[in-house]
Amino acid sequence: MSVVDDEDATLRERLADEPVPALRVLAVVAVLVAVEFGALANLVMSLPWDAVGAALPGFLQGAAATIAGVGDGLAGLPTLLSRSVIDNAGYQLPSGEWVGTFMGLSPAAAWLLRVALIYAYGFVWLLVGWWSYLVYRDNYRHADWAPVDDMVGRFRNHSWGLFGLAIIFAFVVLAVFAPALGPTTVDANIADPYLHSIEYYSEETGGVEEIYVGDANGESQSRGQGGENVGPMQYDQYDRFHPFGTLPSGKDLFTFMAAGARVSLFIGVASLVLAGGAAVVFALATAYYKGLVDLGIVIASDSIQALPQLLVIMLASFVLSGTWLANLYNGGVVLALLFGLTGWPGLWRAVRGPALQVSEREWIDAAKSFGQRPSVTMRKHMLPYVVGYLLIYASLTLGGVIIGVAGLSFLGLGINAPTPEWGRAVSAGQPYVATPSWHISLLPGILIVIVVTGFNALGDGIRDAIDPQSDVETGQQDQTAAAGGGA
Amino acid sequence: MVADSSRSDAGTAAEPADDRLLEVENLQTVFHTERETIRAVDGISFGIAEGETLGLVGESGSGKSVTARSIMGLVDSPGELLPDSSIRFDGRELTGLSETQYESVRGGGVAMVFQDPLSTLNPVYTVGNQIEEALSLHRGLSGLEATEKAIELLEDVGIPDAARRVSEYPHEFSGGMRQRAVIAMALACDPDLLICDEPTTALDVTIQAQILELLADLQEEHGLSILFITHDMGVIAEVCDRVAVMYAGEVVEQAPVVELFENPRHPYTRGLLRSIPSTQRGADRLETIEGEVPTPNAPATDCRFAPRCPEAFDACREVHPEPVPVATETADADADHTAACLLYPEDETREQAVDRHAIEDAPPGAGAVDSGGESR
Amino acid sequence: MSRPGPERTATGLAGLDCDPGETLLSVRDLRTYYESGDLIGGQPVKAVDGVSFDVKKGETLGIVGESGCGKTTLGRTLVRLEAATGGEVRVGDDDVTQLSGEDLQAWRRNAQVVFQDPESSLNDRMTVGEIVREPLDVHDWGTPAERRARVRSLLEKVGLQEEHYYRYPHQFSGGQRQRVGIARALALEPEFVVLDEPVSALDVSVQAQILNLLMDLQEELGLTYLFIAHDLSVVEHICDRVAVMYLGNVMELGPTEELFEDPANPYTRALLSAVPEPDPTAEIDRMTLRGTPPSPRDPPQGCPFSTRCPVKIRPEGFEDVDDETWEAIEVFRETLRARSRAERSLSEQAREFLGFETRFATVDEVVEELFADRELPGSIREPVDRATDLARDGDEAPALDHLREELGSVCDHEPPAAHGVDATARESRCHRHDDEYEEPAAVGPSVGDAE
Amino acid sequence: MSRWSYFARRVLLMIPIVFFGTTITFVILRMGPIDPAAAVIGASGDTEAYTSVRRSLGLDQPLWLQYVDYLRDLFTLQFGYSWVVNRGRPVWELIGVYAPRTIWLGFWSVMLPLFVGLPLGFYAGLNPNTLSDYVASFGGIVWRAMPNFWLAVIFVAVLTQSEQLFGFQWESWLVETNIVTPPELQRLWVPENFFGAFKAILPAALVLGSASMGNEMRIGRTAVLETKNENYVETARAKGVPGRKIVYKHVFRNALIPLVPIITGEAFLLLGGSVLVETVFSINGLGYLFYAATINADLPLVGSLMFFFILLSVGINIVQDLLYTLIDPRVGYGGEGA
Repeated sequence: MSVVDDEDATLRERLADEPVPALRVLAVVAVLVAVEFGALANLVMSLPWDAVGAALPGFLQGAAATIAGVGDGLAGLPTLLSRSVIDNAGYQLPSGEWVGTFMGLSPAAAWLLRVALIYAYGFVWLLVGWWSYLVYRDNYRHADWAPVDDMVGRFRNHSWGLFGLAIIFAFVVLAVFAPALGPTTVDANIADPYLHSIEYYSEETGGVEEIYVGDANGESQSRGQGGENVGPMQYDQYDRFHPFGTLPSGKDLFTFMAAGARVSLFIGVASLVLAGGAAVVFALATAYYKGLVDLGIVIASDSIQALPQLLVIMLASFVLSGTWLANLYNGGVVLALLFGLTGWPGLWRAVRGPALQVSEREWIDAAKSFGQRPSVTMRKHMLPYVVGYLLIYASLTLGGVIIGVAGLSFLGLGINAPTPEWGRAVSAGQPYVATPSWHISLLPGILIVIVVTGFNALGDGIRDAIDPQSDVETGQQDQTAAAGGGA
Repeated sequence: MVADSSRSDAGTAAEPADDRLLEVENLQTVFHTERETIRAVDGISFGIAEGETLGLVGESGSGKSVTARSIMGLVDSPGELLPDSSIRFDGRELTGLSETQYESVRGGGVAMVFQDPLSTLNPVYTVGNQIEEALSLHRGLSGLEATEKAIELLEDVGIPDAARRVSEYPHEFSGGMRQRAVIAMALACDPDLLICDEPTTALDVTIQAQILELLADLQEEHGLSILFITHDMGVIAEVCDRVAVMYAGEVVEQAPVVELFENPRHPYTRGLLRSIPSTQRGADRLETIEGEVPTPNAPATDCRFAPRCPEAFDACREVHPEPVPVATETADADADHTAACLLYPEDETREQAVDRHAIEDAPPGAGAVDSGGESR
Repeated sequence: MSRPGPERTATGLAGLDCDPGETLLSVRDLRTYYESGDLIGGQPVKAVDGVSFDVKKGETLGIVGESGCGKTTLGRTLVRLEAATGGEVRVGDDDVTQLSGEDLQAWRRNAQVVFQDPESSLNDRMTVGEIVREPLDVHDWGTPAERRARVRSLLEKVGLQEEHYYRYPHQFSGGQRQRVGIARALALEPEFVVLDEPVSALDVSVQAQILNLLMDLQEELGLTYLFIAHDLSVVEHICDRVAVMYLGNVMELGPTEELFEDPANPYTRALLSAVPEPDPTAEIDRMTLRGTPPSPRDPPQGCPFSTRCPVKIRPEGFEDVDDETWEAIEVFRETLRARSRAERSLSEQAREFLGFETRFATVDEVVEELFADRELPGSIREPVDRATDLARDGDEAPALDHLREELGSVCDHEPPAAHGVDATARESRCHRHDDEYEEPAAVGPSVGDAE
Repeated sequence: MSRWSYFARRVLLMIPIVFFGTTITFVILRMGPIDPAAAVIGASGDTEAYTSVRRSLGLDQPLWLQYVDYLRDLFTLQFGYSWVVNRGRPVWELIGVYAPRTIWLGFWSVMLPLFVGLPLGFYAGLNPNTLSDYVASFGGIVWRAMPNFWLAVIFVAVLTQSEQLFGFQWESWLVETNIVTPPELQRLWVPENFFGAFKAILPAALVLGSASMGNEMRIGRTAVLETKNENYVETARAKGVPGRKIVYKHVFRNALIPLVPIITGEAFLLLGGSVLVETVFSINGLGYLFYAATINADLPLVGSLMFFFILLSVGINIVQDLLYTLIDPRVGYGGEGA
């Protein structure tokens, strides 16, 4: 009987019983957090807290300020993978020696080293995630086998899906570590170039000079034919390394892209959380209650879908452009809201089918027959099936949102002007596509194609993992999801 | 996977009759999945004479439907027929035929009626259109002539108001009417052999009775041979002349229908018959076969029924039984009754019987009883 | 029983505590209609259309019938998975169809279902333990530890092992899954269990195992079963009494043995004679029914079985018409009925409107075929001609009405009442049980186990 | 429920959709701080002019009354006048001028994918897991992932430089056309005009249809794969129908059914995408007009155009249902066989 009693133990008791594997995981996580703690705090502090603070009632504002102070302090902690540890900014003496860079490496080498380390760090996190799943499965789960094991197994053998995962992983790392990945920073290079200066070795004076970044940018423009061009993997005349070349304004394209990735990812994820949440709640409700509830939501979603999504977002973001809302995260919050509000019908339609299918299963009747509450029935017996499908379409839709946001900023709408956004780079490079400065338009476009393809591949992988039989049924919904409203 | 290729050449088919319309010998159909190879049909042999109805009975997963599809040449990748399989129809070997060559056999020689009449008919064409398609292929009819013939066929299968029905879509038919239409479509091909794959399973009893009656009439009228696949012993008793009982991809017993029901020899057949409630009127508890049907995923080196068999002994787990003739009880003197069980032939001692099965099972050159078994 | 049982709340349903053999459930004129999906008008589907019977404590009542006869809907209505349209289901002084709140929860605890499809009745993202435990959680049964212990004992009781607790349904075969479903239904120690075709998805050999298990459990726990099935041999084996349903009505109801030995209702007789016997030597005098059951949206006005009944009463004055001619009339009516249900496409409606020929204009051919080589007496010829004229214009409904008025009998006009047919409280709904007509058994072929 | 009452029901459902869609537009127009009157009079800031514009726009009325007026005008198809973009011109007239270009563009961006993407998808579905299938599938996915505006930019650049890149000049090839101007749509029945207009729109249509092309290919492929495994296809084989005929008769027609909503859905999606493509190719179509009206705060024009789009969308939906009822005899059939 003792065996049986053991099996009754809760997860906490099981952890207490056999703590070693869990502690090992925890230790590795702690180390990983410690080396990047400053960056983490920085990330937290970079969220639009001011807006939150302003919205707080007076007596809380003091407390908020204190917390903010602590947060800023923590943000200042040194981190392993930061620009200050592995610096790629410096200048070259006529002797060929590099000054100011990490261990005297060339800026390109220093930058590449930092990029490699950051990606390695991200990859370690991925491995830790996988490892903790294995530890849980082998040490703390009662069941020897669970349906999710099969799904994971199928996904692991799905090379197309893994390809998608790899791309998305690269994209997410790019977005999350954007400040550390760029050869320079948004503040210094893009937002306030005249508040920052750099040192360079001047051949004219034969010594090290200082110059405003803004002035230096003016000398490193990429404007096609006329000889002014800083292409990918080139140095400008101030010894600054530009992995993707420069913009027509002379600003660094890679820094621009990395920061833009962050904006895109934020809008994509935030809008999908909103749209996905609404879609799932509505899908469960319509599938469970059917009838009038279903009809009502059909009409609501059809009404929203009767408006061309991109045009509505364009209109609404223009209408709202003067308001406080439009300034949150440089307009990102508004876009996320708009994409969420106009995007839920598409997602809802996609998961409604699976939800209806699950609601026809006899186990739902069984739950009703012994008096299970509707909310619990939906959560326990329907949600697990719907979530998988939601992930598929969320993945496809995310690609669509990225395209949509880029399309809007291509038109000069959406994200407020100096803030980097991929579409703006395409727009800026439009006149130079067929010139030596082709990189300005082409690279962001190719990046979008790769990322969107990655999201599509990931969606395919998830679909085949959760539902190896059906392929078509779900196919119908792809289109609107992935097309970003036609941008 | 090597061991069994020539296994059944020796045994089986107690009566190698050349006059039979269909002769299946050592049919092996396997399906390759990522993990394993399922031997859905594993070396079965049987034949059907002209005008005869052979019943193929077994539980789900026993390989009945795969047998039918193999005969029709409808087994596609990831499934395949292993090289030694042989299907002779009207003296012609079918296994090696190309897809184009098979097209003349299908319909023309052999037609098939499937289990689910709704999904069998293409939903976007009228019933008449689909019958006329068969008519134009096999009888060269077209236009008005074909339509008239289609109406005639629908009337033949007992569909009232056929002139109107011919231009209706399958979804406008009820289940029983649909199955009648499918049968009409099969008849349009003017076949010699009709394969019925659980044609009444999806139907209600009163409709089933109609369809069975119809099939009997048609058989008489057209002189059809029928391969009737079902899991329902009652239906078997009603429509068949001879019965082959399948278990886990193999034919375990084969006999004329009366003989089989009155004198079942294989323990599986006995168990199957006894677990039908209506054979045990008045009994408080039903007899059961414990356990579940296994999935045949490796060549058999034992009796696949042994784990569930109440009469199993040690050798059952080591020797693969081959069909051997068993004594008959009915008056029918030339009733060929075979059973694949180590208990038989009953006129031999148990050791002799086991040895006989072991020898027949062993591939030439390989002496060991369990050859091929250890390799996995 | 020593286990901590759920205390029956004081809130009523006292009727559940009756003694074995007493009436547990009393169903009176129960009706369940489904609204059609059409926004504008449309007939409801009369799935259960006025059904009355009693269920006695400790017995197994079988409900048999073909698909679409309403047997599953009836079971679902009893456990409140469907809302009844009318009638009542009495348990003591309470009407189950009206229960709400705590009383409803009490009923839900005491009335459980075992579903047909073992693939779909278990949530395959939950372990077997969680599945069986869920009803206990919902009704706050005992402590969590007690619940787990109870689940283990239940698994054992239905023939599974304790270690199956942490397995998922995927790891089980159909028969084992059905055992899990039974364990779940029994978790709350219900009084009444609806078994909705519990063995029809299983192979015969496994089916026998489950039937034995169900009978053992009934004996041990004193359960009351409502056993829904289409397989008559299974019903005959397990049930004490049987109700035969057709088109939402109970046609015959009585003790199993008597009903199977000497079926009284023409439908029961047809149904029994249609079952193939697993005995190749059996000589059967089969009654093969014509056509298919009518749509439950639009049931016949009189007896539900009147459209297919082989022993339908003839109206007065037509007793001498020969059988084949009379059969032809019935086929004609059946054809018109089918036509009236068939849908006309837009182009057909246009053709009809413009007076062109459509596939519906072939009614003359039908008449020709049916009646060409027959001498029809004027009393038949006239209504047939009139109906043909009406149908030629596409008005099948008036044509049918006309035929019913002129050539219909009591079977076409009045729903039959329940008649007691033997000493054992057996009831059958058929006009032929009226004294003025011959009994069904006297006019049809002999059917039943008694040979 | 018959097919046609199903169809009628669907049409009936469109009424609340138009109503709510219009309401949403009204809310969006009014939720921000933009004052239509201020935009009309521009920076001059004349109070008197401002008040008179307010009055003539009805802005001095209570909001609910404005809403009622707004609905009444639109539902009676009185679209009013443009106030900023093209001052004083009736919206209907503007639609008359701008719409043909968008329709021409939209028509070809529906047709091109249909005649390129669909056959490719069917081909891939008939030959699954071959090299050509992989190439087609992967190509379709990447082609679909390309943002329209970016693809348009590349097209314009490549075509203007076609002489250097490919050795022939696109603009003078076969017919003289420009790359970034609206197509000439006069007298299309003259073959020369027709071809010129077609060539002028071709790059834009290809770009706008790119996503659809990828989609239709992918979904066409899976639909064929799925249909191939249907029982009725097996039945057709069992009755000896030759392989080629099975494909044409039994696979293609059934595979088309799931594609109907895809194709019509895309037709609607093009409206949104047309803004970007029309901007890049300088095609003064409806999308461009809407964009111009938006950034100039010509809210009356925006409202009317949006209503027009809603009507278009509803119209496309009706066409879709009509196609469905024609192509699939089962539509709306909930009943039982007789």
